[in-house]
This record gives sequence, structure tokens and C-alpha cells, in this order.
Amino acid sequence: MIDTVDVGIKIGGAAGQGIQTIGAVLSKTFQRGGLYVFGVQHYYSRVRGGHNFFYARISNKPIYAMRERVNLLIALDHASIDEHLGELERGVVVVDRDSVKVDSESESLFHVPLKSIADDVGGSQLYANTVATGAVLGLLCYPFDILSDVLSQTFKKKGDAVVEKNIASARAGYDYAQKNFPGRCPIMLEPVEKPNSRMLITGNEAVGLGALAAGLKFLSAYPMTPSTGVMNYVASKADSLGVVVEQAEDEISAITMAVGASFAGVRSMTTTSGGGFSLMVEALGLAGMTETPIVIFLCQRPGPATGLPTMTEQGDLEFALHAAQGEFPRCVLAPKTADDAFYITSKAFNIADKYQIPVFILSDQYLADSVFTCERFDLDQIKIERYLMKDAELEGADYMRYKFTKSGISPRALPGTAGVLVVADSDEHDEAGHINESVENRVAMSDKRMGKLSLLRKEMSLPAVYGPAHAPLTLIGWGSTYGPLKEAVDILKAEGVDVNLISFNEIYPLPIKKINKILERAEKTVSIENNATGQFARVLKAELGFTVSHSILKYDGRPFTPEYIVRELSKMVVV
Amino acid sequence: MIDTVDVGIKIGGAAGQGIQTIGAVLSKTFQRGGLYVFGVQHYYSRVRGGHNFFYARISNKPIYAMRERVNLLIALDHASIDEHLGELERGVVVVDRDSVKVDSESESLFHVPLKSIADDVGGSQLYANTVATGAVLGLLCYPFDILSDVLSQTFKKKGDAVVEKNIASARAGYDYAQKNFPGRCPIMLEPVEKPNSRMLITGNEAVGLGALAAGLKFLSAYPMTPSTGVMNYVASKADSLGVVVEQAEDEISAITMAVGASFAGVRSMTTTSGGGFSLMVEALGLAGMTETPIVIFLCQRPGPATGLPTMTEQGDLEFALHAAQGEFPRCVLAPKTADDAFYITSKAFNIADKYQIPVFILSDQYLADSVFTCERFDLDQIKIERYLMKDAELEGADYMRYKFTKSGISPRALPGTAGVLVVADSDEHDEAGHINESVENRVAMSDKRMGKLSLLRKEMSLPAVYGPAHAPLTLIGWGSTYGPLKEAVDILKAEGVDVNLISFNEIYPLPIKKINKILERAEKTVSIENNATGQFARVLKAELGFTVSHSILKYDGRPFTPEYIVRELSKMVVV
Amino acid sequence: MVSVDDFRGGETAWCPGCGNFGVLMAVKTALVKLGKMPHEVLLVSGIGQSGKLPHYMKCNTFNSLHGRTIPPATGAKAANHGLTVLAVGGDGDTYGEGGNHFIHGIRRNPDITMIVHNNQIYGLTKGQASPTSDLGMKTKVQSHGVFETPLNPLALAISLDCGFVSRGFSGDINHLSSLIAKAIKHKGFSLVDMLQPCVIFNRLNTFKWYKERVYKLSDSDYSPDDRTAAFEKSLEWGDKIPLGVFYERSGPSFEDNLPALADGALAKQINHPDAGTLNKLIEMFM
Amino acid sequence: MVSVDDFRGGETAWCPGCGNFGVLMAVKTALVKLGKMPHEVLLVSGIGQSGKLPHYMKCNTFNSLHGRTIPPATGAKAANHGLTVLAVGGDGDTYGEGGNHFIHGIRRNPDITMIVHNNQIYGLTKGQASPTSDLGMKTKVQSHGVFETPLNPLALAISLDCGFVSRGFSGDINHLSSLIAKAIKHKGFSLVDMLQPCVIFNRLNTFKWYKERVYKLSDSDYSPDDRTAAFEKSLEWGDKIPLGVFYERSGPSFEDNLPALADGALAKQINHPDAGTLNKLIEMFM
Ligand SMILES: Cc1ncc(C[n+]2csc(CCOP(=O)(O)OP(=O)(O)O)c2C)c(N)n1
Ligand SMILES: Cc1ncc(C[n+]2csc(CCOP(=O)(O)OP(=O)(O)O)c2C)c(N)n1
Ligand code: SF4
Ligand code: SF4
Ligand SMILES: [Mg+2]
Ligand SMILES: [Mg+2]
Repeated sequence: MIDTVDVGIKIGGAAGQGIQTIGAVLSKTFQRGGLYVFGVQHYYSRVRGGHNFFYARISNKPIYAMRERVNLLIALDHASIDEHLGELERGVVVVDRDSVKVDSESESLFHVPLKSIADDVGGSQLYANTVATGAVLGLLCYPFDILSDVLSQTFKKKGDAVVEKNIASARAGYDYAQKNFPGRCPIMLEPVEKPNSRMLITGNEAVGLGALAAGLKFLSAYPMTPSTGVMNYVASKADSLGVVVEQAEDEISAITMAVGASFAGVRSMTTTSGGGFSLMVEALGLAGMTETPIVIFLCQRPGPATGLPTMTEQGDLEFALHAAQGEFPRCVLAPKTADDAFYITSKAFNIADKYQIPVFILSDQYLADSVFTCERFDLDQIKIERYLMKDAELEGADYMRYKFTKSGISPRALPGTAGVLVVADSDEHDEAGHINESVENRVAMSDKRMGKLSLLRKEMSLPAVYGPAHAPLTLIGWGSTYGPLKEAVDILKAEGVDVNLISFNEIYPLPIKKINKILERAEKTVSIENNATGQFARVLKAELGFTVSHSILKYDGRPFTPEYIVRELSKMVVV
Repeated sequence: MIDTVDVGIKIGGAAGQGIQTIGAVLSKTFQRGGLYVFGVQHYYSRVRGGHNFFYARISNKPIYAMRERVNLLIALDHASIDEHLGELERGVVVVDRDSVKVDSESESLFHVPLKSIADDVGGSQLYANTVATGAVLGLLCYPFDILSDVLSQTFKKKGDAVVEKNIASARAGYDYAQKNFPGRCPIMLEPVEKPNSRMLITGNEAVGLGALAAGLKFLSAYPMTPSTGVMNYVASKADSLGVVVEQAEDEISAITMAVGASFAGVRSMTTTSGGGFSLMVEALGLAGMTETPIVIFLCQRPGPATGLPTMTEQGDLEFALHAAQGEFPRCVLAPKTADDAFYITSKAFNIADKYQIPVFILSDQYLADSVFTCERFDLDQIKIERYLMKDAELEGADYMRYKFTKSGISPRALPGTAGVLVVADSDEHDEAGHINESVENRVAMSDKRMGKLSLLRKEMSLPAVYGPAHAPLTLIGWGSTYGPLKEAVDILKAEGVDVNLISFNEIYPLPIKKINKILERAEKTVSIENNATGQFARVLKAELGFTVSHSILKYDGRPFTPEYIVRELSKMVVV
Repeated sequence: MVSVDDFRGGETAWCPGCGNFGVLMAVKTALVKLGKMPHEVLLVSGIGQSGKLPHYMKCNTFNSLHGRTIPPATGAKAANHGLTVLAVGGDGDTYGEGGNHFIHGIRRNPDITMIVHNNQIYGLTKGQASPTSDLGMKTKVQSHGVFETPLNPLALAISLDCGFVSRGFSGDINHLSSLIAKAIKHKGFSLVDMLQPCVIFNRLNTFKWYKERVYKLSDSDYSPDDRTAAFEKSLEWGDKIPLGVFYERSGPSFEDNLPALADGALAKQINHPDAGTLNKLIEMFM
Repeated sequence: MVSVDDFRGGETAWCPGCGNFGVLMAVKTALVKLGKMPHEVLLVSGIGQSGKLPHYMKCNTFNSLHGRTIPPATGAKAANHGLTVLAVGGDGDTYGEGGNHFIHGIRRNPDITMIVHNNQIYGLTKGQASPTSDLGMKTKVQSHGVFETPLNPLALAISLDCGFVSRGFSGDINHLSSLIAKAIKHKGFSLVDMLQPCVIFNRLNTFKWYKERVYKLSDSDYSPDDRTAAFEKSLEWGDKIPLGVFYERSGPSFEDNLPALADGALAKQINHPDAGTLNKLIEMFM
């Protein structure tokens, strides 16, 4: 048996100090060495200054969450010492005491003259970050050549000179650490020999990639943190796959453009966060009434209003479920991890097309910005099903867009592609798509639309049960809390607690009976959510009549850690 | 004991034919005679043509709903015959067969040459409506002088000549009916002797009047059926009470203008329907986060999207409850009748001011446009409480808009009125109103805001129980369905069925324990709602864990009738 | 050959005498003039009296929300630029609720034609002032008369350098239909603002009122290629109201600027993204 | 006497060198010039880098939503017209998300001053194009460069007959603060569009870029009372960029048009409506 390696590295500093670059380079370097990396970003709504951090956890076993302890702290500013020194566990702090004045004489402080080395070796203090990166790897005694490869790749676009200066700066940092740290290699992090086919990807990138793999052709959006990453990613790849990405003047335009594009025949998506989604609400109903497929990427951040724009929360679930006047079917999917985000995004497009409804991908800042190590995404699992009528079927047909069918799903044709006329209406309409206000038609059309929901309900996947099928204690979570919850279960199991986890990612409509069967088995249940009022627990109650016995709610804008969950559980004396 | 008089009159015709005028004049004439009148409007989204109707029920006892039977039909168009002849019960149809061609030779048809009488007597066919009004009263043998008073008052503004021609035309119609109807007075409707202090008022007018009585100073709105009546009413009285009414460019502007006005110190309101409210969602959260009082009049119509723009539905309850990103306290009130609308509207302003939260008045087209007979509104019941800091309290104070207090309610000062500075923020903020993203502050501020909800919960009124406190069958309703439900209970009681009704008008937050106590007593429960999915039943389940045993859902755009409810109940074999 | 009848839809529900009848005829006539077939045309409407047009026409239609005509029309055009896309809206619809899309639609310049039924009133909601209502017009809400400066759609469009800015009158179907035809032929966003009397709620700007005032810009006196001159001309309102093309300029349309459209209409491209490309994208994360 | 220090708020979080610092100073200076006290001033902001201004000022503030500055400022002004109301927004905020309020705010003409931090970029969200970004500017989203016709805020405002239309430069605090002071003094809606370099995301329109181009409209050569001339002047952009007041005209403000304000600020009127009047209203239903 191999020993478990599990190291937490935190890089703290002001916005603009290049924390993300250090984080990305380190993460890639570890991942290339066959290790598992999980990275979290904490930042504020400012472009320069303040105190941000990147936290990377590295292990030789799969990991799904951050941990609270830090083994290596790179302190680029004073706040890093103030805020994170206490998190250090038998670890080292890399700090350039020439620029960050520290009073403490803690043994863990390891002065590396980042700026002066950078100046000397790279010819500019700009390389201080790279020096720090090198120093970290030196402390870990991690092979330098992997870093040098990663640096070459990262800075390739900027030309050979820049690459060389970076490598030299990193090397200098590496050597400085190896030479000067009292007692070499305070922490060991060794690459794993066998090559791997793993990816290092954020939740947002995975959604973007999933959409591209699903055949996305039109994305219109208005920038809003933390959703913007998806638009950025898709825009950067749009040319290679012939996708249109259009920044709208506002969110109303963003979604209605996407609805128009979908009506005319292409897979369309819009990306936003809660405030922007607020403005899309009427058009959500438009998609519902006109039965136009649309995928809405709703990336949650703490509200209400502007709230905490760069932080995380699961506060928009009931909003997504009930947004817009009137009643119509919708689907809500909440991915758990980056790879789940990839596959579920492609599923979202199929559901939207099959049922001709709006589908939400409900993410949050934590999932959006975190870096996950995933197995290489399997394109064979992506099936694109458009559910469109074929030109031959339409030949000579008296086409009616809202034809009554047993399933409630009307065959879909596209305007201008087969000689038939496609008539869509936001008023209550008859089968032909023209306004009709009779009692009979209204009831039939409402039943037709809502009937699709019952059908979809049967198709929704069940929540995953982690741990034993039966346990005296059951944790319940949804979406991005999966990682911390899974690890909390692992910790508890190691402590001898008999516990399991039911984690939901397909949120609505719930396959009621099947889920009740799963929940029936549960004894003590604890619903764990990143919001103040226990929204998912309320949904379970409203939809299934199921009442959780306990809940842990976190609404401070920060994500869960496994340790936090364990602590809160023990406070509740349910453990 | 006096006999019960209960007459249903329906006036059918095209938009633009003056149905509303006939309806209004008739209603007023009966009301002036001490009778109770209840009137319903059915119309379409067009200005001329189509088939509309006004239904008035008149009784010498209080009435709260329409009935399905019609005793007198005034058929101004052919559709009136096609659609409503079947509704006639031992009644008479007034029709001008010169202009409305009718094949049927049904005995109930009574030809009145409306147009030619109008031409002869008034000098223009425009008076045909007034002739019809007179004819109706002639058939009912109702004293003509009340009508003549009402006509004088109605047309006063248009000058004496117009008044006289109207009276003459009415007289001619009256005499024609008296003279020509085979067997005089097929239906008798006698005025009640004693004078009364009752009002005849629509739901929309009552909301407008309630707002004015509560000290409304600023109303900004964008027109939208069926809410527009409130804006129209307030605008028509604005000068007399010094109120600003501003039509906004869109609903986003409407609500944010109102929020701005409220922040600066005046009672503000916006009026809209579901589609417009969709656009107000983000600003709802703004009010929540900045703790700015605001009253939102949300008048429901069937959705989704444009839906059935002139019809009725209770489809926006969960939308109102969960609209906007994040979590913050709000209050939802759903008036049952016009007088309830008056009092509850003034209460809405007090709650908004006291808790510094957004408050909804959730109405619907049925309540908005229906005419109710109410006891004279009692101004003594209206207490205006602004909960503002007095200038003296502010003197020299270091004022903080979001000061932590035990109740969560921070003392409220107004910008520019007392020399202190008032700082409001849509970001998460500290007590002083400045952005603060710390864990401690976030949790404290969220607790502060949500804490107000628990306080308000205690203050909410309990639902009214109609009928015996205990009964084997309990009907549950909310908002405007009260009238038909109450009458359904009366019908059932008369049939010997032991039944009661719990009707909610203060919807959220529910005083959970007290309501559970009421609901505990219930055996079979039937939730009756004007929507397709049983939204209020779901709210009861989510909030109280209470599950109704049966439900009757109507989502055809038309309001309930007592008969419909009784029929549906008997189908369910619960009766 | 198509005829006006080929575009005939359902029964109208407008008031007798409404200016919208002229508009309906002019739109159909313009399409016939251009030889368009119903299935080649997509009509996107908002909500209002103009928003009923889709029900009275026979072609592809998307009856959207109040104020939301331009964005769905833009999205549809991007998805299938083979379609002839018309957006129709009211003055409240286009310049009020949808004002932001009007501004930015012009900037984006999709090849769509925006036809505005400008009756200077909110018709469907029974007579409130619209952004183009004349000063002083009294309504139930504007009980002291309109005091907001009336919005001048032509001046606004010209200030945004809109490629085709014109005004028609529903009382002159011939002229109007030829304007609409020109607007459709113009590559890029084209505006046809139409004076369309509402015979019920607008007692100020009646058929007669317009008829006495309108005159046509003549090719000999006026050339629509100077932005400042066009701006100045657009300010003319009152005793004399010019009709015609105020401003025209050419330039690349939205679709011209979308490289993804080079391989044909997006809606007709195959649905499956290239696996090789996707694999390359995946490998970038490795 | 008030001084600039009396308006000093919290620590700034802008980037070093950001053009917003000049704006902050100019706003304070203008208020001091006019002898305003902090409690007499209400600053309404949107969300963006400009939206942080309320935190760096000391006065009454209402930090609203992205794009929503003009309506709450209008509502607040109607409620208490004794307040000096400033609205501050970014170019995305004011002309993008809030574009519809900009148009109709001008039409409504409340006596508020709209100060736009126009850095021709979305700063806070890290560098997407804004409605005023120059053609061709490349960003992560606009990867082929901006192709939408840049919005010209001054031309737009003039097309709406805005009563006060001006442009300042955050690099010239003196001139800017006097512009702002003039704008505040103007009765009605006044626009101060400010060239405000974003030193991080806008590498095209830098301090230097602006400095080389801006010049001040001189009283001797230019008079801001002709709308068409103002329109023409507003089109000047490129090698030379004029600063100053482009257009000014007087007329009744929104508040002037509200009879309810005749008895003083609404917020200061007594809260209880007159019972006699209410009784009369009730009796109308009897
Ligand atoms: C979001 C929203 N707000 C308001 C309405 C109500 N509404 C329908 S049409 C209309 C305005 C009609 O005026 P205009 O656009 O000028 O069209 P017209 O009827 O005059 O042709 C309004 C306010 C709506 N349908 N949706
Ligand atoms: C409804 C909504 N959409 C999007 C955002 C995200 N957002 C915040 S600021 C901003 C734009 C910033 O650009 P600008 O207004 O030009 O201000 P700057 O930061 O450049 O000063 C955006 C898109 C938001 N807060 N709310
Ligand atoms: S209300 Fe006016 S615009 Fe509407 S149909 Fe009638 S005349 Fe035409
Ligand atoms: S990002 Fe640009 S606008 Fe924002 S603070 Fe930095 S320099 Fe200023
Ligand atoms: Mg109109
Ligand atoms: Mg900007």
C-alpha cells in the first residue's frame, strides 16, 4: 500500500499580484506528475488590491474538496500572515520579508527574497511569482523538469525570452529553497510514475466544454460574476466549432436572442447569475409558453441584490423553480463536480430539445471557479438528439406547431427549412399557434404542457447514495456540496460513524416515488445546504412530503469544508 | 321573514357596445335601492368587437359571488344568444331583433326595438344602451326614479341635454317593456325601504382607495391588464390628495422609481401583473437588501407569458414567494373581497414601513374587475404608522441605517430631512451601510434581515373559519375565491352537508403553530385554487408540513362559481 | 407568383377604421413586390395592437413578449440568415418597453426590418401616453397632459447611425409598402416608423391630422446620405411631417461579422461538432 | 464652510492610477464649489467601478443595482426635491444595462445630474466591451474585435433634446469639476459623460490617448444653443475630442410638472391624508 499524500497549499496576496498564475502553474505541475489536485479561489470584486487567495490541495488519491489545514503558505501580502498563519499545520510559510514586513518570528516562516531573486535572474520583479512557484516545488522536492515544461507551455505565446526568464527564475527559487531551508524537504510530494489521462478543469470550463460537445451554436449573455467564465471559455473556442457568441446589451436581450435562435433551429444557451436571471424571468415564461428549448446557466452567488458578488451560495433554487408568471414545465439540474457539469450540460440540451422546455444548469461560484481533477471526458457518452421533424416527414404536411399528442410533445419543425410555416405564440394558442382563449383549448393546452413534466419526471436520474445503503445517519445534499459532503462521510467513516450520503444533481422534476423509496430507508437525516433557509429541504417537503430531521445551513458566502460539516454534525449530537 | 330575492342579469355584446355602461348604471340603480349587487366582467384583449359580457347578481341579502343561472339576458349581439341562452332559468332575453338576427322562437325572447326607440326618442342609436337599461328595469317593475337619478349623475358632466335624452330613452325602454311584455313583471325586484351606507366598488378601486387612505404619495407603474385600474383610479384622485402618479418607461423603472421615492421618505407603490412583475424581480431583491419599504400590487392573470391577458388565475403565488436571488423577508397578502382589499392595502403599507420590507398585494383579474357591495369603509380602522425616527432622536446621533437591534429592525431616518446621512447599499453591508464581506458581518446581517420575518410571522392574522369550527369536510381557499367558496358552503349547508371553510388572506409568512392548530381539527380537506398545480396547497405542505387530502383546480381562465365547486365536490364523492 | 392572398391570415380583431389595416396591407404588398414566399419570411412581433399582426398574416411568426421583438428577431436571423426577418412593434412596445433593444439593435445591425406601428398611444391597454405622444395630450393617467419630451424615433436612430431610417403613413399604402420593400432590401437594421392612427384613443393625431401634415421627401430636394442633414430633417414635426427615407448608409451587418456563418445558415449546419476538435479542446486541460 | 474633506468616505479599492480617482475628486470639488453640505446631497449609483463611489464619499447614498441609477434617483427627487441628487454610473451601467432609463430619464427631465464614468470598457467584470468601446477593440468575448457601432452618448442625448449635454475628462479635474457644478446648477436632467481611463483593461483609450486628443470647446467659437450644430459637434471623435458643454436648453423639470409638489417636498408633508377628502372619495361609490 502506498502512503496517502495530502498537502494543502495556499497562496495569498492582493488582486493583481498574480495569485491565479502561481496557482494554475502549481496545479498543472502536480497534475502532470500524476497527482490529484483540487483548487479553490477566493477573491473580491476588485481588480487590484485587497486580499485574495488560491488554495490547492494535492494528493495521490482522488480528492473532491479543500481542507482547512494548510501545509504550505505563500504569503505575498501581510494579510496572508494575519489571516492564514493560524491555518498552518506543521507547515512552512514562504514569504519575502523584504517586501512583506512580518513581526512574528515563528519557525515556520521561511524567507525567500522573491523580488531580489526575480530582479537578479529575470531582470524584473515581475518574475517574483515564478520564483515563488519554484521555491514551493523546491521545498516539496518535486522534480523541476515538470515545472519547466509547464512554464514553457504557459508562456509559449509570449516568446522564447519570456519562457527562458521564467524557467530561470523558477530554477533560482527552487535552488534557493533547497539550499536554504533548514533540513531539506519539509514536505514531500512525489510524482506518481504511471502516466494518466486526467484533466484539470474548472466547473465553468466544464460547462462550456459540455455545451460545445452538445452542439451549442448560439450563446448570448451579459457578463456577470461568477458565470462569465462560461461565456469566456466558449468565446475562446467559438471559431474552432462555428459558434456564435454575442454579448447582449442586457440580460433580457441575452435570453430573448437565445430564444429566437433556438426557435430558428440551433442549440442556444445563456449564462448569468441571480441578478441577471431576475431580468430573464419573463422570457423564461416565453420559452415555456412557446415551447422553445433553451438552456440557462445560472451560476449562484450570495444575494439578495448585489450581495457578495464573488462568493458562493445555493440561494437561488426556489427562485429558479418558481420564476415567471403562470405554470409551465421546466427542468433544473445542479452539477456536483466539474465532470458532472460536463455530462449534465450535454444532457440539459437533450432534455430541452426533447421536451421543448427551458432547462437550468444551476451552479455556484464554488463549483464555477474551483479546479477539479477529472478522468478524461468521454465523448462517446455524449449523444446529441435534436428531436426535430425530418424534411421528408413534413412534405405536404399541414404542419401545426402545437399539435396535441399523447405525450404532450408536438413534433417540431423549423421556420424556413422545409417549406412549412412555424407559428409560435406567447398568448394561449391553439394547435396552429394562433391565439385561442376558449375554456376547452386553455385546459387542453395547459394539460399538454404540464403533461410533459410527468413524462420528464420518469426520466430523471436518481440521486447517488454514497456509503452503505442503510445507515442510522443520512446526509442529504445537492449540487456542488457533493465534494465536501463525500469527504465528510469519509472522515466520519474513519472515525467509525455509520453514515451515508444522498446527493442530488437532478433536482427538478423529482421522480417522486423512487426517491421516496430511497428516503424511506433513512433514519436521521441532515440536510446540508449553502443557504440560510434550507431551500432544498423545503422542496423535498413540498414535492415529496418528506421532512428532514436536521439541517446544517451555511450562508456566509464561503463554501463548506469537510471539517466544518463534521464539526457541525458533532455539535448537533446526531453523530 | 322577507323572501330572498336573487336575480342574475347578463349583458352580452361586442367590445365597444357599451356593456360596461349598462352594467354600471344597472348596478348603481339596484344598489341605490338598498339591494346587494355583485358584478363580474368578462372581456377580451380587444377594443372593438368580440364577445364580452357583464354579469350582475342582485339580491336583498349579502352576496359574494356570481351564480351560473341567468334570469335576464340582454343580448346585444348574436353570440349572447349562442353562448348564454342555455344559462337562462325561467327568464327573459331582451333583444333587438331588428339588429340581432335570431332564428330561435324561444318564448323567453322579448324583442325590444332598442335602436329605433333610441332614434325616435334620443335622436341617435347611441342611446340604444339606455333604452335597454330602461327595458330591464321595466321588466323588473323597478321604480324608474332611481334610474333617472343615476342617469343624471352619470351623465352630468356631459351636460343637461345628454342627461335628458338618456332619461327619455330609458323611460321609453321602461314603458315599452311594461306595455309589451306578455304578463307584466316576469321578475320582481323591489327596492328595500331603509336607506343604507353601502358602497359599490371594484377590487381595483378598493386597492387604490386603500392606498390613498394609507397615505400613498408616489405611484409609478407601467400599464398592464388587469392591474391598470388601480393606477387609473389613483391618477384620477391624485390631485385631491397630493399624490404623484408616474407612468414609467418599463416595469424596471416603475419599481426602482418607487424604491427611490420610498428611500427618500414617502409611501410608494407599484402596480403590475405577472409579466410586468417578472421585470421587477431584481428590484424586489433591492428593496429586500436595502430594507426599503415598498408595496407591490400584483394582479394575476393566466400565464405563462402573455397567456390570457384579460382573464383570471391564481398562478403567481409561488412566484411572488420566491422571486429574486438570495433570501430576504417579504410579506404576501391576498385580499378576498373589495372591502378586504381596502383594509388589507392599508395594512400592507404599515407592514412595509414597520419591517422595512417589500409587501405584495396579490390580487387577480376576477377580484380586480368585479363589483362588490360593501359596508361603507371605516376610516377609523386605518392607522398610519410610519415607524420613522423623529428629528429630535437624531440630533447629534451617529446614525447608522442598518444598526443591529434585537428585533432586526433598524431605526429609519430619511435622507436630507434631519441632517444625518443615510447610506443604503445593495451589496452586503455593515451597520453603516458600507460594503462588508466578512463572514461575521454576513451572518449577522442575514440573521438580522431574516429575523424580521419571525417577528412579522407572529403578527399575521389567522385565516377566517366560516361555518362550524369542526366539520367532517373542510374547504381551504385563499384570496379572491372566498366569495364562491362561502356561497358553496351555504349551498351545501342548505343541502344538509356539514362543511366549513378556511379562507386565507394573509398568506406569508404564516403563523405556523397557530394555523396548524386550526388545521389539526380538520378531517377531509379540499384545497380549491384557480391554478393548475395547487400552489397554495404546496405552500401549506412546504411551510407547515400539512397535506390537503383533495383539491379542485380550475385553470381555464374563468373564476369559480359556487355551483361549480359544489359539482366538483360531489364528483369527488367527498360530499 | 405569390399574391397578397398568399399572406392572408386569420380574422382581424382591430377596431373598424384602425390604421393597422393599412399597415397589414402594406406589409403584405411589400413582400409580394419582393417575390418572397410565406415560408421564407419570419415575422417577430411584440405585444400590443401591432402584436396581433402575426395572427392576421400567413408566414412564419413568433409572437414574443411586449417590447421583445428585436432580440429574438436578431437571434433567429443569426440562426438562419436565409430568412427574411421582419420585426413589428408598437410605439410603446419598441420605444418604451423595448427601448434598450432598439438602441442596441441598431448598433448590432442585424439584417432585419423593424416596422413600428406608431399611433402615439398605448392602444391595447386603452389609451395611456406612449413615448411618442405629443406634449399636452391628456389621458386617464396623464391627467394634466403629457409633459415628457416626445421621443423622436428618427432622430434617435440617426444619432445611433442606423443604416436605414424612414417614416411612412398607414394612410398611404403604396408609399408605405415601397418603403417597407426598400427597408427589407437594405442590408442591416432598417427602421420604418409608421404614422398609424388609432381611431379610438388618439383623438389628437387622427387620420385627418396626419393627412393635412404629411409630405414626401423628394429625391430632387433631399438626399438621405448626410447624417447631420438627416438629423435636422428628422426634427421637422408639427405643421409639416416628412415621409420617406431620411437616412441611409451601407456597412457590414451583424451576420457579416459572424465568422460562424461562413459555412451557411447555422440551423442548416450539421448538429454534431467535430470530434477531432473536441478532443483537442479536451487535451488542452491535460 | 464645507471642504473637500467633509465629503471624504472610506478607503478606495480602485486600481492605482485609475481615472476614477480624478472623478471622485472632481465630484467633491464641484459640491464644495456649490457650497453643498453632505446631508443635502444624495448620490445614487449603479454597480461597476463607478458604483463604488458611494463608499468613498460622505453624503446620503443609495447604491442601487447595475443599470438602475436614473429611476431611483428620479423617485427620490420627486419624494424630496430639496435634495441635490446625483446619479453616477459606468458606461455599461448607464448606456448598456440602463439604456432605457437613460432615454426616458432625459424625456422625463428630473432635476438630477447623471455623471457617467465612461472608460469605454466593462471594468469591474474584467474587460468586456461596453457600448462605447471603439470599433475593433479586442477582448476575451469580442475576440474578433468590437463590430457594433459605438454608442455616442452625446449625440443620443441631443437627439432626445436633453437639456444639458456635456463631456469632461477625468485627467482635467478643474475643468471636470466646473462642468459638474454647471450640470448640478442646470435645472433638469443634465449629462456629464466623462472620459475615464481604465488603466487595466482598456489598453486602447489610455490617459495618453485621451490627453493627445481632447480640447475644450471655447465660448468664442462654440455656442451650445443650436441642437443641430450640437449634434454635428457631438459626432467629432478620433483625432480630436471636444470637451465642454455641447448643448444646453432650459425648460420645466419633472418636478415642475408635478402639482403635488406645490406644498413642499412630499417627504416633509404630513403623513395623514385629509379625512374630508377621503370621505368624499368614499361617497363617490355610494
Ligand atoms: C411586460 C409587459 N408589460 C405590460 C404589458 C401590457 N401591454 C400590452 S400592450 C401594451 C402597450 C401597447 O402600446 P403600443 O406598444 O404602443 O401598441 P399599440 O397597442 O398602441 O399598437 C402594454 C403596456 C405587457 N403585455 N407586458
Ligand atoms: C443585472 C446585472 N448584470 C450584470 C452584473 C455584473 N456587472 C457588474 S458591473 C458590470 C459592468 C461594469 O461596466 P461599467 O458599467 O462600464 O462600469 P465600470 O466597472 O467600467 O466602471 C457588470 C456587467 C450585475 N451586477 N447585475
Ligand atoms: S384601439 Fe386604436 S390601435 Fe387598437 S385596434 Fe383600435 S383603433 Fe387600432
Ligand atoms: S479595472 Fe479599470 S476602471 Fe476598474 S478600478 Fe481598475 S483601472 Fe479603474
Ligand atoms: Mg401604440
Ligand atoms: Mg465602464
